[in-house]
Amino acid sequence: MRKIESIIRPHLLEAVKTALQEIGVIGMTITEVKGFGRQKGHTETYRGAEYKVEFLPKIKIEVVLPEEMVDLAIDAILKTARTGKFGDGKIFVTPVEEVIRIRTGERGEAAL
Amino acid sequence: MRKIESIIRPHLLEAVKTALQEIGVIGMTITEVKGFGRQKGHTETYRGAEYKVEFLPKIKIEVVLPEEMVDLAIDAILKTARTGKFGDGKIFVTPVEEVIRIRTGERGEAAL
Amino acid sequence: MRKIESIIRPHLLEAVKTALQEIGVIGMTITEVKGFGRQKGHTETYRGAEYKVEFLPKIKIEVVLPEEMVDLAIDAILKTARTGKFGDGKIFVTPVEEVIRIRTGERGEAAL
Amino acid sequence: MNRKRLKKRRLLPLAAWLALVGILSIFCSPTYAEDAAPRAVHSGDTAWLLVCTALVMLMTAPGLALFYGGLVSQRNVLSTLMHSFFALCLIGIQWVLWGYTLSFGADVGGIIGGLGHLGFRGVGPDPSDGATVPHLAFAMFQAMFAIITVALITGAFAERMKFAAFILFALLWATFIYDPLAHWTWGGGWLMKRGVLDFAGGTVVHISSGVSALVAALVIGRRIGYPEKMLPPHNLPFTVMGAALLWFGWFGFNAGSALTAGGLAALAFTVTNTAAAAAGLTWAFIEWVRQGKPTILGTATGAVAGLVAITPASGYVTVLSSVLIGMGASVVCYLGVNVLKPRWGYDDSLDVFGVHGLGGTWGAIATGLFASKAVNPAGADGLFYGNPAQLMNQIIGVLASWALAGVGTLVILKVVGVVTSLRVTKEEEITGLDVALHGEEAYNFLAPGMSSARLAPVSQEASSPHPLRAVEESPPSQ
Amino acid sequence: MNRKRLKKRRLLPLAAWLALVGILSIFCSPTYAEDAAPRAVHSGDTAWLLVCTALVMLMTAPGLALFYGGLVSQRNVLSTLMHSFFALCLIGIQWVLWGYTLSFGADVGGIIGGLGHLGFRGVGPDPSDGATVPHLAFAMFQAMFAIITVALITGAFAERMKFAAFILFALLWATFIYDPLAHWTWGGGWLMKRGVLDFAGGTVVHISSGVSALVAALVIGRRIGYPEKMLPPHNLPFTVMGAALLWFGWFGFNAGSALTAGGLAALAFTVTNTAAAAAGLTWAFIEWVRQGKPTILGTATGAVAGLVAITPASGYVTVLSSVLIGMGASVVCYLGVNVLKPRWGYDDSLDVFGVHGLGGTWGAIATGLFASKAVNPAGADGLFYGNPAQLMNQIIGVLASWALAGVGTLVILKVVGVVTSLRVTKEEEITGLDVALHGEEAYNFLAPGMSSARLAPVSQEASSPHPLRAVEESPPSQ
Amino acid sequence: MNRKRLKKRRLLPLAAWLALVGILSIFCSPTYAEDAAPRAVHSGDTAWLLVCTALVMLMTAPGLALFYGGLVSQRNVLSTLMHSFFALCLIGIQWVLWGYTLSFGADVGGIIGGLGHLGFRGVGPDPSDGATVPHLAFAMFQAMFAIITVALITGAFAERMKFAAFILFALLWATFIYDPLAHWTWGGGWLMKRGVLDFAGGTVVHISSGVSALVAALVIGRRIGYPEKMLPPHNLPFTVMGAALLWFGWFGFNAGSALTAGGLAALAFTVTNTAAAAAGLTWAFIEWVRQGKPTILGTATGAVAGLVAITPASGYVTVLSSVLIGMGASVVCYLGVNVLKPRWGYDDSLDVFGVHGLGGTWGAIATGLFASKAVNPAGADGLFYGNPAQLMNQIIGVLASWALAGVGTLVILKVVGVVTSLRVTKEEEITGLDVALHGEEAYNFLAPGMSSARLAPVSQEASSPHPLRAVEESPPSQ
Ligand SMILES: Nc1ncnc2c1ncn2[C@@H]1O[C@H](COP(=O)(O)OP(=O)(O)O)[C@@H](O)[C@H]1O
Ligand SMILES: Nc1ncnc2c1ncn2[C@@H]1O[C@H](COP(=O)(O)OP(=O)(O)O)[C@@H](O)[C@H]1O
Ligand SMILES: Nc1ncnc2c1ncn2[C@@H]1O[C@H](COP(=O)(O)OP(=O)(O)O)[C@@H](O)[C@H]1O
Repeated sequence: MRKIESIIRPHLLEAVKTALQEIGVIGMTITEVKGFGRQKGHTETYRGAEYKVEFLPKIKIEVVLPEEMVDLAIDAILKTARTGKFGDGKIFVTPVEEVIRIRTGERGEAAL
Repeated sequence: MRKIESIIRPHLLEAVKTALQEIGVIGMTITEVKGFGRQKGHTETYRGAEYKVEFLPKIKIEVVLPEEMVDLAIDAILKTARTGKFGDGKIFVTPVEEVIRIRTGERGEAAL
Repeated sequence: MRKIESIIRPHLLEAVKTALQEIGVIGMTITEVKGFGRQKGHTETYRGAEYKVEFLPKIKIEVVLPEEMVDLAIDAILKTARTGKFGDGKIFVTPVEEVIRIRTGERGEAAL
Repeated sequence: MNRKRLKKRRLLPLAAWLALVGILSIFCSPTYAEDAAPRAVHSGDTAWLLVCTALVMLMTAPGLALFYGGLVSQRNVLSTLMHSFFALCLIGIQWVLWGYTLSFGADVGGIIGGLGHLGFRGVGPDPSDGATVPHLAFAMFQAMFAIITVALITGAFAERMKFAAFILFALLWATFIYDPLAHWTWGGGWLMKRGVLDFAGGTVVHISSGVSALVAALVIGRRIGYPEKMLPPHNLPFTVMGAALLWFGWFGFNAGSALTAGGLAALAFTVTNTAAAAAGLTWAFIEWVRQGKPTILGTATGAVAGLVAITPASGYVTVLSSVLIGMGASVVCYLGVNVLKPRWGYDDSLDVFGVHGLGGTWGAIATGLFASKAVNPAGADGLFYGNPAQLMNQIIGVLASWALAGVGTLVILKVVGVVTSLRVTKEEEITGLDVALHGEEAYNFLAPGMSSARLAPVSQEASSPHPLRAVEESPPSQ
Repeated sequence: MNRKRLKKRRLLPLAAWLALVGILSIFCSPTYAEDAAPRAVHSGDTAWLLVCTALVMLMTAPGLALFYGGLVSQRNVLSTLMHSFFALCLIGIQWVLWGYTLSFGADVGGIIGGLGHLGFRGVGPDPSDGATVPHLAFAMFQAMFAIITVALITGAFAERMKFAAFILFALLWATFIYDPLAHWTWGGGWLMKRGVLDFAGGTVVHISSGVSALVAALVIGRRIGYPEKMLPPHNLPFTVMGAALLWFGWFGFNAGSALTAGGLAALAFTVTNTAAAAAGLTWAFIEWVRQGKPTILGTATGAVAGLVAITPASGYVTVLSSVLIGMGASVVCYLGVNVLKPRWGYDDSLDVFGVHGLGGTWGAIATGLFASKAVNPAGADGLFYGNPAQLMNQIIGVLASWALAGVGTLVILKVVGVVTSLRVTKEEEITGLDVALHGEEAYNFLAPGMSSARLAPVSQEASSPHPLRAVEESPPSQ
Repeated sequence: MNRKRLKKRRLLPLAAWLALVGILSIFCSPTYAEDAAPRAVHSGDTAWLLVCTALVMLMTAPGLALFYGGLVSQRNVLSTLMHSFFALCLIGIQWVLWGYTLSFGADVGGIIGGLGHLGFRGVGPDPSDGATVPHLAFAMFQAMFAIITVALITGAFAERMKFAAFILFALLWATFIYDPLAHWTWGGGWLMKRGVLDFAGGTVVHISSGVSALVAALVIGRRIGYPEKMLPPHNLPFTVMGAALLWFGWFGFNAGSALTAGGLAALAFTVTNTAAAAAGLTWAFIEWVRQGKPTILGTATGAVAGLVAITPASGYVTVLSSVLIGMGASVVCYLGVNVLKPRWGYDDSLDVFGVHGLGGTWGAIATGLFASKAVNPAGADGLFYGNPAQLMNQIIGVLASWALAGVGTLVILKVVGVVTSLRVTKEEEITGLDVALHGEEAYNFLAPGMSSARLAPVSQEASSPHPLRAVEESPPSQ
């Protein structure tokens, strides 16, 4: 099994979620994170003092999948999360050794 | 070493934490996440407009452990985080190559 | 490629970020997490009722890197995140199989 | 869930409401004519009383609503605000329809007011006998007292009371406890005839709500997890804001009770502020000594305790007596909240009994100690001015209000409990009352800067989240 | 971005402002002398009117600001607060310079006030004819009405209006719609002469803002993602706080409109509170029946609807009529918000039309039904008191204000749209107006206890984040 | 930590407090008798002054508390609110005990008030000579001025002052700086005799607090990380709310200073609103021109600056002069905050000097320019009305208050610094003062919908977090 960890723009979450559901993903977990990278931040002013906002809001989507679905999922994300501008984010693929469903104790792909 | 990443119901955090401590886990890291899966959300109303809450609050517990403790930890979580209803969450086990304690620079299992 | 996941004290984020940038890291993702470990919490009082704060605020920094930069990055973190007191945090190193840049579709180290 | 039962449940409130309208239409139209030709009223006093009425309204919402709302956990803040806001609506109508006449209608045996003012009949723009303000102004000033008293009790059962049960309880309590007690003390009833002093509501408002709160806490039971696993207050700035608004509104509460804008109002104003200040300081210092740190919640709680305690005394005591009354209030209430409550183990969620019940009791007794005819010839001398009889009077007032509130609340809760369960289910309590009872969540904060989460998908060109003043985005030099 | 254009854009407001100062200096100094020797004023009435003026100011900010600010998404809360706060500043000046004289200057053909009071010339500390309060007090009381009316409209285009366009719109709207309408109804204009009753602003304030809001919502268009993908309100406690402050301030709005502190003010005060309470209950019960749960937003919205509806009637109807007016208000506005809006599909972000437009219309008509000379001899009898002519009068008032507000707003928006775009760009809308227009973010919350994020690096010895009362940190026993 | 020292530290405040009670009991009881028979007071004026007193109280808490509390970082919000709330308690008592008599007791050499009113002795329900309001009402109105002045200073040392040091400082400052200065200007002292005009406190309140703030900022030093690594304001809606409440309360502050409800109060009310509006607009436009965007914090800051500047002039100038005074205020204060402060490098955390010190100075001088006997015969003509002497008088007033506040604050801080350290430790500053000094955290927000975190473990059957209206949970079809 693999975990696909994808950093995306927050307002595209709905679209990505729907695309993943369409290829058969049933569950996923999301986290509000902040990203730093090529996309530049902006400046805010409070009574004349300037604040640079460098860490930008992103959403991290984590999905654990059977190996054979990985490419499908990557395509689904690329299709919906891309705007072509800096800051679209990344997809990281990492190995997962075991999955257990807490409710039933099922293990492996059956637990997804 | 292994990382056990477990998605659980928020109000069971205390119980899971205690169970993990009892089997000898000293440290862990938790994150507030939102989950999407078989458990269904609910509806909220604001002046007649309905909002569907699909992403439900969950807690992610991350514990890095020596390999031999993995089964013990899984049992501890299964015992305390299960309610038998949809939405109890998952346990993911992934490999960890190296651990370093920042305070001392210790590496490997000594750093846990 | 490797993912370096580091739990640090929140107020040292700026220093760690700068040190990582200096060794050539361009992107990273941070999450607000809470940690439990050897560092002890504190007590708060509300109208006489005492609350124990056990989970302490931490920042998790995630950086995906080419293998050859791992040691450099670990050094950079150790140098800037260490205070020598309990609670300085950990560094975990895990394998990453694939990286894709959403904006361009580039893969592998080019996508970092 | 059974669909038919659900339907029936939903139609009930509608039916009740329509019944009310029916009753209304009986009263409507004819009653007003008698008041048509307003006689002279005193404009300075009227201005003052109307402003004070507005101030007491503000005490309930947003004052008390925020004070309480900040103390509960995030998942129950709306339901807690709703208690105060809904009381404002509900008792606002109850008072006009039958509350006022039960309290201030012509005395019936020292026990209750007659029905002469049902539906505000005969309450018009001209003053009632001897007064300098419109009868309507007096009646509305009193309305706000009835409202806040009901709202105060809700702190006892916050985070677990069923909403339908709250509504029924509020209506019955206002009718069968508040209205008689107001009549006894202010409306010409037996306590008033005995000479019990209660300038602005120590017994009528604070003892009655505080003691009822204790009974309610005992009957309804503890919150799940109390006392070991509770969440700390979710928004202390709201609580501080609420405390400050309560203080502000209390000037209307106490100084308005003079019913005229003159020296007596100025005196009540002064002792109100002074007692609150003394009590705030005292609570902070007690914490400092006992716990090592003075808290803002403690200081605010102390100030409220001082305001409670000075309430019955505010037209009868000297400025320096008010310092002592305020200090005493914090000592008494601190012990109630921090010693009595843990020892007895009841879960009076927001310390209504500890602050209002005990503070009101202390204030009523302190009035019997510190009252002085030199301050207000219309009052009486207290023990310290050589008149132990007044202290006895005050104790009788305290006992009577404890008894009525205690027994009455018990009976009312038992009755309500027959009609509907008092408490939400375990599951609803864990979910939180905001979502479970009202289908709403208080906050939808985004992560800082998380500006566009959940918004509609946008076209390709709209991608950089902060376009203005953004540093120029040039392609990376690779 | 073109730097030169930017420069020019920035200099424009400065130039405008300097022009204003220029105009000012023409008026300055000489005008005042005439008012120098104040004649006797009635201090009770003056006290009352000044307090009411302050209360109506409070309605706009923080009252309405919070009511609206809590309902928008987090990324637009500051821009929403800014609408109200800036209106307070902008119309505060517009009124002094030319707004007052257009509204209350000597009547010109029943249509508009003459320029006699330009720059508050001749508005001084002595009362104008027949009044018991300083002319200045009356003029400032009216100022607050102009301010809040403009602020009310902003709910229609919250979360997408360009700030420069808002300023221009506000100035033109106040000048060409509010000022004439106030003159028609209160300043001696044709509606007043016809005998149209509007005690405190049902047509002038609520219909005008509500109808203008509808037009603005249609012209400016829906928010991106409306209606499927909107964020829920970001801070309902703010909205509840705002509703409570509106209620509080409304006592000044309605009871202050009596202009004296006497029986009429007390009546207006009473019906205001009663209608709000009845409407709050009604909305909650409608929701309970239709949706299964009563919400606090619904209760608060209902209360506001009741306040709107009682406004024109507040000096003319009995207390029990006010219950019916309040109940009717919630029914009408509930339908507007929950049936009409979805059916027509316009995006009136914060329901200004649904609550103020429809509620004001219902109130104006209800005045024609329930008004009674027995209550206020200076008023008129309504349909239910045997006088259908008054109902006709009210309908004329409604039609006139709908027409002026509707057509006028359309024209003004078209004019403004020529000078500058009305709407922010798509990108700015997704970013959020706070950052895009004002370069500010509302909140910078840390994770709970996340106390020291982003602070300066500290020396080695300062590491444990919570040093005080921390359990002793001994090295682990290994 | 040394346990014995801790004990001693904890007993100190208790001992101090008991000493206070001792002193009290000396005064208690006898003083009141003299005032027992109230003479006639004017009810309209009394109503007005009591309301204004309440309004000024509201300015401190929650007004100023929120204005300041929103600007600090989240970990210091409670300690910042505490400064204002505690000042309300502390100076509320100090004023009653000895503050009032030092300020308004019988003049001693033009420098200080005599001790005749120690413990409010002889301050009773009847008016003092020539007044139309109870002596108590006047004394309490003045109390609120002393309170807010102390609270204003705290903005200078927010986020780093030790709480014990703050208490000591506040007491000494009120006694040795505020009380004399109030006496000089209003209590019959030498500035009053010279004819220096200060209608509502430009020198007494704003210059004194602003200049003291500058000195305090310099003595106590910068916050860690200032200026490069500061957190932005944590809750701007609170700040806007606070600014609006300040504006609202300022009507009491300025118009109440007329001490009667008549034309003069109406004038003060009008110019107060107008100056605030003009200043809010001006600051926003300056930002628009200089930074490309008008901010809400800027607009609110400007409004406060305008309120500050009009304060000394509010009973003496025309409405149009107030526009110019307001505009000038924003120019002066904008430069102070955005040019002077960065250049000099002091860390006046919340810009007390920039807004109150400079705004008050501008206002005092502007009074010497724009004052006109045509407006208020009891005032004087300013430079623009042909009387340069008045400008000289005003400058003397400014210099005197700068000198007293500047030197006095320096001495007091040095004295306090001997008794206890002025500043918290580095570690406490990083932790945040809320936890470090008060053991409390402001917010305990859950993630949106994160309703049940940390609650008690529940039984098996209570699992679905949102049971009501939840879509039926059927087992997956597998
Ligand atoms: N090496 C990395 N490790 C972890 N996260 C990264 C890394 N590089 C980028 N990210 C994440 O991806 C986001 C987008 O990256 P950025 O460089 O801004 O744009 P792009 O991916 O379009 O080149 C960043 O905000 C950050 O959250
Ligand atoms: N494939 C997955 N990848 C990552 N997280 C998942 C996945 N499936 C489920 N989850 C997480 O587990 C939680 C519970 O899953 P759900 O399907 O609702 O119930 P259950 O685990 O009882 O079958 C989800 O809310 C989500 O956070
Ligand atoms: N086994 C673990 N797995 C995951 N996170 C851990 C583990 N041990 C510690 N942590 C994280 O590291 C942080 C610091 O650990 P702690 O034991 O307090 O101090 P130190 O690292 O200095 O020994 C914890 O707050 C927690 O977030």
